[in-house]
Amino acid sequence: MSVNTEFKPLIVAFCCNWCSYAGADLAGTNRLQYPADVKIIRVPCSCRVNPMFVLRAFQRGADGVILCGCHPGDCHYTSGNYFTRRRMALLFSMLDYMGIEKERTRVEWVSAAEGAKFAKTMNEFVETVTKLGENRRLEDLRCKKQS
Amino acid sequence: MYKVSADRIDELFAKIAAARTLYLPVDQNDGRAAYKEWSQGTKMSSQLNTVRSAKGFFFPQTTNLCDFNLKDKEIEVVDIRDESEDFVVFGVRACDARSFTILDKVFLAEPVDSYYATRREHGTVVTMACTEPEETCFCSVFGIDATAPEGDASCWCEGGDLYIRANTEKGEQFVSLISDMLTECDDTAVKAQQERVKDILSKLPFANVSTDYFEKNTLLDVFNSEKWAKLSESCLACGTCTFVCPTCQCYDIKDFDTGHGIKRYRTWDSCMYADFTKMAAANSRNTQMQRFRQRFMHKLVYFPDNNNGEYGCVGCGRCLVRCPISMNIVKVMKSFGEE
Amino acid sequence: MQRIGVFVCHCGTNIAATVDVKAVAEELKNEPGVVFTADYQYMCSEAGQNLIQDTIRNERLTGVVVCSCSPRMHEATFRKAAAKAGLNSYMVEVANIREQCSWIHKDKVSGTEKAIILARAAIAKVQLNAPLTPGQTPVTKRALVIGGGIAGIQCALDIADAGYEVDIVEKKSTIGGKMTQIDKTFPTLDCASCILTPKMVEVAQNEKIHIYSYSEVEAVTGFVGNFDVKIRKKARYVDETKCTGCGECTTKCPMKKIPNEFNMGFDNRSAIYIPFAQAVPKVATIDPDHCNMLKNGKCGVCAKICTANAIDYKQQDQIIEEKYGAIVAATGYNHIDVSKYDEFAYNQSKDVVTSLEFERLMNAAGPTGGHLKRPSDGRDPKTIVFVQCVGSREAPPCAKGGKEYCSKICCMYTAKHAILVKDHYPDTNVYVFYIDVRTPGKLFDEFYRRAVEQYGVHYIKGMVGKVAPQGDGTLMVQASDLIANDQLHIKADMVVLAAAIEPDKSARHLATMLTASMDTNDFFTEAHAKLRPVESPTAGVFLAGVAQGPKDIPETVVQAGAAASKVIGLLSKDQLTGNPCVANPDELMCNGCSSCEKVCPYGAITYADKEFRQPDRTVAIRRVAQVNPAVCQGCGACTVACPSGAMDLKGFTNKQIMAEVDAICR
Amino acid sequence: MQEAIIKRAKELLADGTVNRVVGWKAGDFAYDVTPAVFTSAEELDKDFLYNDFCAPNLSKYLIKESRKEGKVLVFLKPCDSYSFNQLLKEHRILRDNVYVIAIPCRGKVDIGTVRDSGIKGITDMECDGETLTIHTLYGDKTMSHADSLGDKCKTCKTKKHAACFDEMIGEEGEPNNDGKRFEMVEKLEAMTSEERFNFWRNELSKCIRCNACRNVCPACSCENCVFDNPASGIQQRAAVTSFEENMFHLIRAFHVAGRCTDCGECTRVCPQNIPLHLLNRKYIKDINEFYGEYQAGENFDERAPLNAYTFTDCEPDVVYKRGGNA
Repeated sequence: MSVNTEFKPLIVAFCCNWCSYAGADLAGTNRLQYPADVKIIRVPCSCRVNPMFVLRAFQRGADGVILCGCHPGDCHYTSGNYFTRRRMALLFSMLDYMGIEKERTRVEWVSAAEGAKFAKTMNEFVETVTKLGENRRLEDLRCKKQS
Repeated sequence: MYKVSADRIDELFAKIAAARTLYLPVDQNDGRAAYKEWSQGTKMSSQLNTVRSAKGFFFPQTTNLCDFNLKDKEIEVVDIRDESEDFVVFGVRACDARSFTILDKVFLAEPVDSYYATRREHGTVVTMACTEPEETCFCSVFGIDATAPEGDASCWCEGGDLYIRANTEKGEQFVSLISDMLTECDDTAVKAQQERVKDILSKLPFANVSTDYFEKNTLLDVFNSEKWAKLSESCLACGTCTFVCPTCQCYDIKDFDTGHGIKRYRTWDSCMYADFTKMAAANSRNTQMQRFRQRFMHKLVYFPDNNNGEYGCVGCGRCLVRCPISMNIVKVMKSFGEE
Repeated sequence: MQRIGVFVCHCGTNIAATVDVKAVAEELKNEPGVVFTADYQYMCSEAGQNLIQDTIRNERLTGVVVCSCSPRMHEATFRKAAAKAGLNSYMVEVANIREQCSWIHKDKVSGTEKAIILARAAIAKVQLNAPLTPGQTPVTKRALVIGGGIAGIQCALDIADAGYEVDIVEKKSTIGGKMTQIDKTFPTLDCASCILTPKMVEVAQNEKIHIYSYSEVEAVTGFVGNFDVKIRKKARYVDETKCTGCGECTTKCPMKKIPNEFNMGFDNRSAIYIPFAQAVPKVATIDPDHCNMLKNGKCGVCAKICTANAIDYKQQDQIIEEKYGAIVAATGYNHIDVSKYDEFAYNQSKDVVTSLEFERLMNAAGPTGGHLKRPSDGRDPKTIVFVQCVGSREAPPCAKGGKEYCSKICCMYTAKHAILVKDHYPDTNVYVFYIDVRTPGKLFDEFYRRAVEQYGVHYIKGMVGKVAPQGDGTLMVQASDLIANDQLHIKADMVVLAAAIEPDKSARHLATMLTASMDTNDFFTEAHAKLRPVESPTAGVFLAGVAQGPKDIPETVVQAGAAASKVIGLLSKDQLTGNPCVANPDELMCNGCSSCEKVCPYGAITYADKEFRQPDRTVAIRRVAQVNPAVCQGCGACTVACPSGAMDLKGFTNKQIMAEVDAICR
Repeated sequence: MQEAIIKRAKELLADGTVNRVVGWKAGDFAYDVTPAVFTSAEELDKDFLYNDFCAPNLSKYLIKESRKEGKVLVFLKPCDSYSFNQLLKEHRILRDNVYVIAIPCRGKVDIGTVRDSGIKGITDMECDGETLTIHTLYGDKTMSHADSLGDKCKTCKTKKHAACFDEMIGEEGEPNNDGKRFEMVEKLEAMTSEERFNFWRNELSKCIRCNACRNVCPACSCENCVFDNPASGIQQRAAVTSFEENMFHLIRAFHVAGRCTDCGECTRVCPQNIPLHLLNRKYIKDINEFYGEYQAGENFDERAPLNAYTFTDCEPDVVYKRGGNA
């Protein structure tokens, strides 16, 4: 399979304020590189991420969506990420069932100390999504860029 | 009148499709029929009716009206309509054919709905006479002859032959497209079929449902009837009846923000929905009973009042088949007729 | 339409080196709603902040976007600056173009492009921001401590010391808790009552502390700073204000054959009793299950002899309603019931005892006057076997009522028991069977080694398989020695079981009332395992002692003091300022289905039946969610649990987050 | 059965226990029964029906009915009883205002299934035990009862009621453990990602957004659906693009996940014959596999799986670990 080297995926990352967003900051502080394709949205907790947001990102042209939260047991709100874990396991399973490439969605637990893990995760995820190519199965043609 | 052997129907379709985009009822993998574009190998459905009516050819479920683009801080309005291509809808039943006449009265009256008018201009309706009506059919109640369907051209399938008759100029054009395959003939076979089918039609369970009540009583009598409460009590407020209906014509206009502009589109609406005709201040129909009543008042009272007595129903029976709780216009008419 | 100002920070070269800040500022001029853009060396500097403030005033800005370092760094700075210029501080958003852009990208073109996109997202969010005002709630300057053990006592004393009123609710007739029953304390071997009873007296004498003994919490409503608590003061049939604690009644009471709980049933007490000499309050209590007068209306001896006239057979339970600003749960523990462990023959032989029973047998104030005797025949035990981890560190399914966790205190108190036995009766053979000996703690390991090295206690790694009572009254202990790989048979006179400890049974019900969460073992959960270990996730509820997890006395005291300082910190405020980014239900959309309530870790959501005018102008009553903004911490779990979308989160609304998504994906 | 039910309904009306009855009303043909409220013995005698064609689930009507004056009698088939219980759990029905009679069900004849088998012009149907006699304009046809069932009944989860009724008429049934309930889900799971995508695209592209599935669904009991709420940001009137078709059904299935009792009404009422229950069943199957067996509406006190968690739940990457190609 030939990989289109020109293709730059658009990745939306939802990061919880307390662990993962701080982890992303730490990746920056340590000057750890990852592709500019990743755009982070700050949420108070991973449990704030509604499946609607994930679908919205795909609709608007995202090629991959990743959620980052505190490690299970470390949630600032004690239990938020446990709910995230169930919700997203079920949602991703359903997306897969409907034939949406399962590699386009991901949940990763990143602590405030894991800047390196954040950068590594993003590098891997961008690579995976780049291989998959443009999101076709969950696109909304109206939202395609007209260029 | 012309005829062509039914064995050559694929060839016929290929011929039509070469000149115009051809749509016809096709059995889907679940056994139910839907209009699809013809391509090599497509077989026409033998079923009486498609789940959705043919109105979508002229009044699609959603129509893009225009775009608004934002250029810096300026708004630019873009007419996105392009030249429509000519198309043929083949195999339309008498009821659906009549529904176009009803829709025309709404959309082609001043001010003309140009989106509808354009589609109507480009479309040729070729109808197919019914031979095996269903128990839910009641088109005769509204003066429709299922054995002599209207449309630009009409067809009958009888004894291994397909009979075609052009009714309009567009119909003539259609016939000329395929004239080299047709042979001229008389209408003996067609007449015989019509006699036979009329006999079945007269014996249909709803052949004698009466519209008398709506003719003899005033608008307000019907409107204020106590029957509506009981009839509507189990209505789920879904839009199934309106969306399978060939004559329901209500729509809503909405804007969609694509991120780099706005698409303004219109989409079918349903008077069964709680937010139907919801306005800034409030909703004029607050209960399901009122919304339910609206649908039947429209078809049985308001529309005929405004259109020389023509009812806004063509008796296709789709709502009878599809309503999740089996409440329908026939039950409404019968309930009023009972008095 | 908002009037938004965008400020792009160079951060020296930190941002400017990989992001063309001027281009960003220029590009963003075209965004809808943006009326002003500028770039500046250091936005966080005084001059930078002045730029923001001046622009807010001059351009009549309704929203501000600062493109700079992480909001975790300077969001508060910029919000304060905006507030000073009269703009609601929640109308400020930060686009993180340093940590999440310039520092991770080398290419200036893509860095600039990304900075613009991140700024667009922030602008899109600000478009939908609404001014938020943190709620203010007053604080009732009174604390409630539930449980009167050493944890509760210490906590109450510390709070009272800071000048606040404290009430202790203790379900027993005296405060003091488990520590009153303990003989000596490890590793110093000072006498438990000698160090505890002065504190109990101190509590009794402290004017700021009120003790509700023989009482239980009946209901808790309200929230941090404003709890309403109902306390059931159980009828003790003795007027506390009159009783002098002389004890005359307890000696005259004809019902004397009632097993004495304080001494673990090794001796008896009367139906009217004072649990022990130093009880606080030192007031008699009638045990209604055994009092002849209360049961049959015959007797009345105590009333006749009481010179203070304190006996009141007609006394009823009393419900006391009180308001509190903070609540400390210090409900303590109990030993598990070991009777299901048939292998240890606890039910078959009186000489198999639990460690707490052993404490009483060793205690100078105990049933034997401190002389260690076999409960069965009163003989001196010559060989004693201690069994560790009875019901602790068990593998699931723990069918006999055991626990998966380590009870933490048993290794040390067993070492203490062994030392005390050897100290008093040097010729006694002492065996300790253990899985591991765990002695982390100051002077703990030294203490254990003293037992082994100085006192010659036989520590054997291995589990006891069976304890078999013999015809001659001895106990045959079958055990394995895992180190010597040997099967041992020890003829013992006594066996002491180090039973696991578990949270008091009342804690579960209390947790429900407090909406405080618990773990699967019924220990209270802390708000954060590492960083907030004495707070419950429910604001205003604090934790002390074993109620939160197994711990020894010094740790309990430390935690009690920590909890007290948290309570003091809370009560010292006149008003609580909430986080305004809280859940916000739309009552018209709410179904009242309870999904949100189920996922709320703070118990911030309650329901109310409210009247709604229906579209058809009739009035319907519906159950709808109510969020207490003083309790909600703003995690947003409820917003996703809500199927109708009735629940939204202020500051992070569905629309705001979707607008950010849209802007990023544009 | 019908006689016994009518008799009991009349008794309860007569002795004032209830002032109305929610049941099924006869139509013009055997199959077109309509849920209805009966207030008198005469109405019951005239129109009340309970037979092999009474498929509609009456539980959702109680959201409104239980808030009206006086007590209402309702008849619940086994699968309806789970919906009823789930609605109770979500505080949507006021239990005190409802008198529930559990009635047995042997699977309902689905007119869609009969019609799709090619039988036309159906004027009447009779069922004597196992054989369905179908009178049509074009002669009589027969079909076995088993073949005539709708999808919802062919793979029925149980013939045993959830514990929510005041009394029972007839015999209590047994849970169905033939393992066929998830057969179709498994078949889809075994397909390649692309095949699944094509399967669902083909099905969901038929959707006309009539909302019948949503409005009939007892789990979709929202006062105002997110899809009707302009403030939600995802309001739709019709699905304009394939994305919106997917979106509606995905979100709807997610919102009822852990709450859907698998009553199958969504598929029964779909005018376009979309097997919507296969979405809900996927969630049910996943929940059973990930978090332990759970039947919504069975146990009144049990927490819904999406409102609960354990420390050891599987991670979302369970989806990748299942294998299969992209």
